[in-house]
Amino acid sequence: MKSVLADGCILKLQNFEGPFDLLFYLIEKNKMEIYDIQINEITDQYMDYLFAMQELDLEIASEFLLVASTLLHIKSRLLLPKENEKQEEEMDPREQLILRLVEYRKFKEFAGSLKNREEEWVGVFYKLPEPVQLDEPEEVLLDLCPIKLKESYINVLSEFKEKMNDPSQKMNKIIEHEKVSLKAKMKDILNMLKIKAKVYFSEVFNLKANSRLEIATGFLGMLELVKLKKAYIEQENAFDEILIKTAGDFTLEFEEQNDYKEEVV
Amino acid sequence: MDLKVIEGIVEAVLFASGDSVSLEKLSVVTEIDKKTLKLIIDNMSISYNKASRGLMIRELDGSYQLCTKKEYGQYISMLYTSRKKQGLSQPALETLAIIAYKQPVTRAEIEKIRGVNPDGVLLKLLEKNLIMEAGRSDVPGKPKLYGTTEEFLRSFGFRSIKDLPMLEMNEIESVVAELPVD
Amino acid sequence: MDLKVIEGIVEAVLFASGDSVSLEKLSVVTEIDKKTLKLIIDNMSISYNKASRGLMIRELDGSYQLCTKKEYGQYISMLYTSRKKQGLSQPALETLAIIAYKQPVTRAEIEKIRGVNPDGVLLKLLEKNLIMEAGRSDVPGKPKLYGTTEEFLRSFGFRSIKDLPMLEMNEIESVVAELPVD
Repeated sequence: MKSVLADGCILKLQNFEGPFDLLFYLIEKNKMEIYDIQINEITDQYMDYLFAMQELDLEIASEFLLVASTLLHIKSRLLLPKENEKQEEEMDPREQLILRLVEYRKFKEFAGSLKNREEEWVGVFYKLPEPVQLDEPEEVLLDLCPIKLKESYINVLSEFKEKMNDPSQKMNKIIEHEKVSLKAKMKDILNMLKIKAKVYFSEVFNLKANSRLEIATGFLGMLELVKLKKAYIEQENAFDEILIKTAGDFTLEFEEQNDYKEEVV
Repeated sequence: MDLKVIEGIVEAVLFASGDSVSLEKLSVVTEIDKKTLKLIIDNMSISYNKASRGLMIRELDGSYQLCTKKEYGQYISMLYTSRKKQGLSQPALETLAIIAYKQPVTRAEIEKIRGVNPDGVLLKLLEKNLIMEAGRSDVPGKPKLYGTTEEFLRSFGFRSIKDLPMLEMNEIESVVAELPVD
Repeated sequence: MDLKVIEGIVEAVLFASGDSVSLEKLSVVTEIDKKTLKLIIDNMSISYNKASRGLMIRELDGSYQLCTKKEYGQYISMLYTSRKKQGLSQPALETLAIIAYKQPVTRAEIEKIRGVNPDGVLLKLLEKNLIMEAGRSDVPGKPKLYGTTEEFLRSFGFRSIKDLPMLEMNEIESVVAELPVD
C-alpha cells in the first residue's frame, strides 16, 4: 500500500476540519461503505496521515489522536482470536465509531444543503424600518423578556455595589451610621459642666473635627438641657458666643423620657 | 424583457433601496431607456392605487421612492404604540427587577438600591398593572410594600415567581453579598 | 372592513416595519382574528407571486416580513455591489446544522458530534446572529444551551424549525445491527 507521503499529491495534506473529516475522506477514497469499513486499511491510512503530518512538523490536534487510539483499539480487538463470545453484551467499539460517523455524515450532508440554501437566499433583500415619528416623547423601549429582567437586576445591583465601593460614598455612609444621638450629646455637655461650671458652646465641639450634623445635635441637646433645667445659657448679643452654665444637677433619666430613647438625628 | 419583469425589478430595487432611486439608475439596472421606463413607472403608480396595495410610488425630482399610503399611516403608528405598551424604559425595568427579586419591598429599599427617587417609575408600573401594593412593612412609619402582579407573570411568560431566572453562583457571590440587609 | 383594505394595511405595516411582524400584532392592528388574518396573508402571498411584483411575504416562525424576490436579487446587487454577503465556512455550516437539529444543545454535544472544539465557530455564529444562547442545561455544571435565531430562518429560507428536512436518525441503529465481521 502506498504511504500517504507518496500519496501526498492527492492528499496535499489538506487541512481536515477534524478526525471525522479525515476518516470520511479516507472512506470515500477507498470507495468503502460506511457500514462496511475495512478497519485495518482505514487505520493504517489514518496513521500514515498522522505520521506525515508529524514529519512535516504540523501540529496534530488532540482530537485526531483520540480517534487514532480508538481505531487502533478496534484494530487490535479484531486481531485477537474471538475466544470469549460472552463479551457480546459489551458494545462493539466499531459500532460506536460507525454510529458517530453516520451521525456526523447526516449533519455534513445537511450542512451541504444549508450551503445551497444560503446561496439561494442571498439574493433576497430586506429594508430598514421606516423612521416613525411618534407624538409622545421617545423612550428607549425594551421587550419584556426574563433574561433582560435578570440582567437589569444584576446591573442595578452591580451599580449599587460600585457606589458602595466608592470611598467618598463610604465616608458618607460612615457619617450617617455614626449615631449622633441627642442623648449622647446631652450627656457630653453635662459631663463637661461637672468639670467646669461654665462652658462656651464652641468648646463643646472641636469645629474642625465635627460635622455640622453633630453641631446641630449639640445645639438641640443644649436647648433640651435648658428645658429640663439642668443648665442655663447666656448670650449677650446676637451671634456672640453662647455660654452654658451648670444648674448643679447632673443626672439624666432617659428611661422615663421616652422621647429621647431612640432619637437619632 | 417582459414588461411584468421590469415592473418587478423596479419594485424590488425601490424596496431594497429604502431611499429614492433616480430614473437614471433604474434605467441602467433594467436596461430600458429612460423615456419608456418613466411610462412604465407611471403605469405602475396607477396600479398601486388599488386599495389592496399599502404602498405607493412617489416621484421626487426625477427619482422614485416607495412609501406607505397616507390612509394607512394610522395603522402603522398603532404598530408602534402597541409595541410601546409592551416595552418598559430602562429605569422601569430596573425597578421592576428589584421588586420582582426582593418582593415584598418598600419604596425606601428601592430608592436605596437605585439611588434615585423611584416614585414616578412606581406610578408607571402601578398604572401598567405590573406591580401592586402588598401590605405594609413592620418598620416604623409602616411604609407600603410592593410586589408583582399576575399581569407581570403574564407579560414575562412566567407561571409563578419561582420561574424568575436564577442568579448564577458567581453573580450571587460578587453582587448579592453587597445587598443591603433589611 | 373591506378585505382589500386589510391587505393594504398589512402591506403598509410590513413595509414600514422592515423587520418581521408577528401575526399577533397584525391582528391587533387590523382587528381581524388571527386565523382569518393568516388566510388573508396566505392569499396575499399568492398574489405576490406574479412576475410584476418584486416583493414577497416571508413567514418566519409565526411572523411575517416583506422582502424582495430571489430572482430580482441580481438587479439589486447591481446597485449595491458592496452589500454582497460572505457565505459561511464549512465548519460553521456543520455546527449550525447540528444546532438546528439538536437545539437546544450544549457546546459539549456539538464537540462530540464534530470531534472538534467548536468555540471559535460558536462565537462567529453568535456574532452573525444565527444562533443564540437558549438558557442552561440541567446537567451538572449547567452548561449554556444554544439554539437558532429568526435570522437563521431568514438566511436559509425556512419558515420555522419544523421546516427542516427530516434526518432519519433511527435508521442508523437497524443498519449497525448487521455489522459485517471482518
